[in-house]
Amino acid sequence: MSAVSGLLAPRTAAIAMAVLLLLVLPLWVGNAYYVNIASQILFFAVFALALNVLVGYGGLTSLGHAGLFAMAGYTAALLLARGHGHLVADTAALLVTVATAAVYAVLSLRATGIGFLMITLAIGQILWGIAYRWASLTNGDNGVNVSSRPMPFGLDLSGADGFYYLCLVVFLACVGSMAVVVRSPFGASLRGTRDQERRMAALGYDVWLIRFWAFLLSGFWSGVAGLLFLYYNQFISPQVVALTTSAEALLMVIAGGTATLLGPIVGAALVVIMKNVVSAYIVRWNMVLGIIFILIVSFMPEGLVPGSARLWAWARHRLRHGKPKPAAPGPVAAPPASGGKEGVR
Amino acid sequence: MPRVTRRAVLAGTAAGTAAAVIGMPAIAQATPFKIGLLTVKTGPLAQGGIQMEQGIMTLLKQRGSTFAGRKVELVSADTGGNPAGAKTKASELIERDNVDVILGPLAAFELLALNDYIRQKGTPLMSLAAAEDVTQRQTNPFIMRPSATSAQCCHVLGDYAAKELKYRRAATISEDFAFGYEQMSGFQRVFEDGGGKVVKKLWPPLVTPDYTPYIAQIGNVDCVANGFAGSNPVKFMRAYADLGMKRIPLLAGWTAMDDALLKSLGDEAVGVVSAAWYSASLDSPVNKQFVADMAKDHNVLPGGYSAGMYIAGQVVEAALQKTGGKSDDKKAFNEALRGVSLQDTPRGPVKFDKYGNVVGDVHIRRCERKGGQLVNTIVKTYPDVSQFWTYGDQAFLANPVYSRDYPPAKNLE
Amino acid sequence: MIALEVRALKKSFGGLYVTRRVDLAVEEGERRLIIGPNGAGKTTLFNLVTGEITPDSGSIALFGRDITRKPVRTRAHLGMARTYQIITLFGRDTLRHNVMLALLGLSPRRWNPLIDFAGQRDLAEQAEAALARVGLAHLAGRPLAETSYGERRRVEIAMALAQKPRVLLLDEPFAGLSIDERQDVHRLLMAVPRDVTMVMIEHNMDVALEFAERITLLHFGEVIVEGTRAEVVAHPRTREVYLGH
Amino acid sequence: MSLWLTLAVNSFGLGGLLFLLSSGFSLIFGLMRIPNLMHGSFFMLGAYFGVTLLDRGVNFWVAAIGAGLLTALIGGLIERFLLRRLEGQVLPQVLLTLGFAFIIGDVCLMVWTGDPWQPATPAHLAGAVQVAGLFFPLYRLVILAVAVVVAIALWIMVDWTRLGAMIRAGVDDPPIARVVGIRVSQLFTLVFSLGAALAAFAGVMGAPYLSVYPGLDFEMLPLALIVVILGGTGSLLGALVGSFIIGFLYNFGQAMFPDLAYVILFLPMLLVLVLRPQGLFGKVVT
Repeated sequence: MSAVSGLLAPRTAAIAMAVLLLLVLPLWVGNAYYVNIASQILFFAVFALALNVLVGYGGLTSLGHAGLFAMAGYTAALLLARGHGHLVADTAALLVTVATAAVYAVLSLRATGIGFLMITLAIGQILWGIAYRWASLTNGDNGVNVSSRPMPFGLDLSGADGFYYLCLVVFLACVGSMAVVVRSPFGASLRGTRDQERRMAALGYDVWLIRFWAFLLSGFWSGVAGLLFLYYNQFISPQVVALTTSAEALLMVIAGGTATLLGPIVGAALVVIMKNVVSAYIVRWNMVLGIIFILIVSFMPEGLVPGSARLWAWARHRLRHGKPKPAAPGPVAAPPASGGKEGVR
Repeated sequence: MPRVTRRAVLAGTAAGTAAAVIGMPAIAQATPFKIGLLTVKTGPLAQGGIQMEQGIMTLLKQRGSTFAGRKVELVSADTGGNPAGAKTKASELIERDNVDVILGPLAAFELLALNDYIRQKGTPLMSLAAAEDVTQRQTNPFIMRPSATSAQCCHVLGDYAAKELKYRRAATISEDFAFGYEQMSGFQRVFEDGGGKVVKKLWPPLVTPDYTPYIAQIGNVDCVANGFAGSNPVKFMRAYADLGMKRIPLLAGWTAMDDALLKSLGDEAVGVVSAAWYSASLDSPVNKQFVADMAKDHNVLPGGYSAGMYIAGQVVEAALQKTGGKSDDKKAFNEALRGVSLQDTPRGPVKFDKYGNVVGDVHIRRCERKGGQLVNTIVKTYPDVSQFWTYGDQAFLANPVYSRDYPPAKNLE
Repeated sequence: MIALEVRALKKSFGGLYVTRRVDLAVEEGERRLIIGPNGAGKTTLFNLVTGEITPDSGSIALFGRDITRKPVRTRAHLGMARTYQIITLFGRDTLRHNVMLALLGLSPRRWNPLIDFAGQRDLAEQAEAALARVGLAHLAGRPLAETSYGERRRVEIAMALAQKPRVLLLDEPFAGLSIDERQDVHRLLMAVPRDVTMVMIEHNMDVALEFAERITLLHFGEVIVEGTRAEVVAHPRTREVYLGH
Repeated sequence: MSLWLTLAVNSFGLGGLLFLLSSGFSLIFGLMRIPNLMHGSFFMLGAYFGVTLLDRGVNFWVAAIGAGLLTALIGGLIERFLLRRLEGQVLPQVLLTLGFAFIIGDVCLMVWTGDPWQPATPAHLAGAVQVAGLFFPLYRLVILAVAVVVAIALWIMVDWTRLGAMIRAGVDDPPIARVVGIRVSQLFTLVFSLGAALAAFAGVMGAPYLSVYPGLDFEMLPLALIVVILGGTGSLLGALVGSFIIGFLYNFGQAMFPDLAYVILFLPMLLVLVLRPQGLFGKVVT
């Protein structure tokens, strides 16, 4: 089909444009405040993409991911506070987070659906309880301060721009790796376990192990996002582990559109902008955010990104109503065979 | 030129919103003096945060939004009561709105999260939050505190309990975080220096639906000192009374018996003795005016949260008077702020030590019911109390910061 | 050699026996039909054989190898494939993708997170060949959701055949098909080479009679009659429990 | 010794309140399989309605029931017009209920401000019972008694009425319930409203000792979750036993192992989920 190659070119161009825009963003906005907001969007997007591995591609709705996000932050912060270097602290943080993700997986993969959601929630709450109450270990509500950001290869990250570029590099690495994994045989297997768990087993797949690896992948990127969060704020406290953080991340994924790459990014941008920018103008921003969620559920239950794509396709069809169009307006052609909603957009 | 337009539009919107918030006509003057208020308007800590905003708005209204002949603009930012939010909002105020001074934040953990950032940016900040070390061992040249350190009132409370009330055995109970530790440690140190013994220290978490498991552990003591904050005192005192504990007198830090809480309290609060740096019942013209305006504009009895921001505003005003309304020279303006000494504030005379913390009166109050209303009646005033109490800064700072483990509680049973 | 051997298989749910005692021996290359009225335990027997449920007692062997406790996926790797009575395919994906998934399930490549799945030429070619076998080559790029029921039935079979199974279990492959479609599927199954042993469940005896050499009649979880086509049809018990109504 | 006794009695009081909160959650979760993340919001909203009515001089019980009815109306409307359309879709349900939790929290802050509200304990229920030199607040025992009464009423409703039979059928096997002609959609609205009403009633009952303040919603939600998971979804007996278990764990955990109090609170939930997913008293759903 020539339409496919015809569509691929604009997509490549769009991706290139987006990356270029992100690269020059600090020069464009100039103001450190907005650069910082952009950094936040980027690392929350990494977090949302990590969660999306399970929610979107695995069909496993976790409501305990704040535990993984914060596990990385706390491990690094506590090690730094005990005088270890950044490299040691960050490496250990990621290892501990992946190990924690393995524990999460072993406990929670006994169930799917709401059962899975509840188990992850319970583990998340236990970790919150430790961060909150085990004050001799975690410093409780006072939180842990980190006095400096790392300087990899002598690069200065203390300023808004420097840190933004760190976030951008990590973000692009995350999106890139997600795009590769999603289109890989492993990604196809994971989506298969989401759609037809029994059938996948009958076809020879080890459903549990596929989900387990997916959990580790999700845990790893959650940990990376948690580290960026820690270095951005140079501070971590139990609020980060709270149920609301898990819920917010889940909202980012669902609102943007699960099982898409762009969805969680859009969702992260929506929530961060509401929380930080809109709150400066609208005191009742919590209510506005709630209303937005309800509108999304009512009019675009599949999320903003797939929903907009559907509306766009529908509108285009209406405009050229002379031409007959296939029944399913659906998302614009995805690469052959990876098909359907999960295509890389 | 998209960049310029965009920023101009945003700045304009911000100014418009801020003006709308404080109910002022839009300000046309070229460079108004900008005050950024770091407060909490949503979430569990919103109560104190809203009072903070009311306090500074009352001052601005009294002054017609003009300090030392210069227009003043208030930009209010909601941190949501968490450290990450405080950091982002401080950056919004400093880097987007270019405020000249920040008032706030509310909570100690917010201030701790901001300390390094403020040091780096050099924008003066007048804190309400009490994290002690910010004006002690980790002194920050840009942070001042016109309210009080955590222990500043509790030192006084310990002294009063030991010397005037002659209590010998005390239990302490407060939230399990820095503000609680610092208050109770201050109480313990002075109380034990005065011959008393703290025999039990209890630390319920910040969020505690039911205090009974803690209150039940109190045991045989002469008095119970508490340092609760936010809405927790209301819950705690009711549970305390319900459990038949009123036979043991209750002592309170300033947040635990703040005047603004009185309307939420009932008979369980009668008789509670508290130490506070501000009291709505203080008999001075400036305070009477403040209380009257707060009642008129916001229909509330002000407590420390409102008064703290009102006084912080007065300090800013005094500094502007010294510099002739100029704030371009950040360093000079900061110097001027730190040198301020005021006689007429709602709390009484105010001056600052070299660490940026206030030296001022602390009042001992007893809660009574007068004409159906609860009132904190002042029974004794300790003048010019420093954050170091009577220990002297050198000796005081040689010790570690107050914490759950310091000073060690040697008399626990 | 016996391809599939089931011995004294027993399974109950909450005290109710679904499979009371089943013995079955299917020779290599054989075409076996298992019939029985609704609730006879046919699908449960399949689920026990494929491992989706574990038996209370009894044993299952595949080419002489005991697989009673082996997980479902291992049985697939040992050469067992099945189709489902209720279609369980990947609706959002193309037919090619569906069949490629079946191929991938037996390939070590399934763990690879780095290569492009759609770009696996050999898998795609094999998938298209399998689709061609069931007459669907022209629809390889169409999303499954946009195909007809009869086409999906054939995709089921294509997926099973693509795995090159030694034992193929067919769960009512004719269910819901029109007469023409039935004949298509029938022809398709008859063309499967003899190195594949096939066991088919069918509720409706007439449809599949000519498919099988031997027939097993299942009733209330027990084997009532077993024998050649003629033997079973002629047996009085068959008429009694099955053909009678 | 006295400490343990006080804690034990208090555990029952807290357990009673938790039962009032979570019985509705359990019914909703069991019947409709909706993770109702606004259940804590119903509790808080009901409490605010209650204190407002009490402030106007309304009788305590009238206020509690009135708050329940008002909240039931709100819950019923949400179910009827929004949740209904999302049957079986966990993600949109999460998004919707969380969205409403945000909205309700913010509306409460706007209407009732951030000040804590703590209504006086009703005069005839105030005071303390003195046993062996120990004081027990009478009100905690009243909550326990009310919880027992509500439990019995719910039990009668579920086990002895036609409505209850329909609910049981719906909990055990929703498709079958539909087949036998139960008008599941009306039943859902009814049960959702009932759940909201119970939560709101619990909010008013809890107000004199918990007080009402912003953030109460997300303090109560996890507690309701643990109770229901522990006891088993859709099981009233489970909710009752779960409530008392959590009441005890909370009290003794806070007093004896303050550092691990929350681990002690949540660990049983995790263990149950992993080892006995249907809960202590839940039925296995096949």
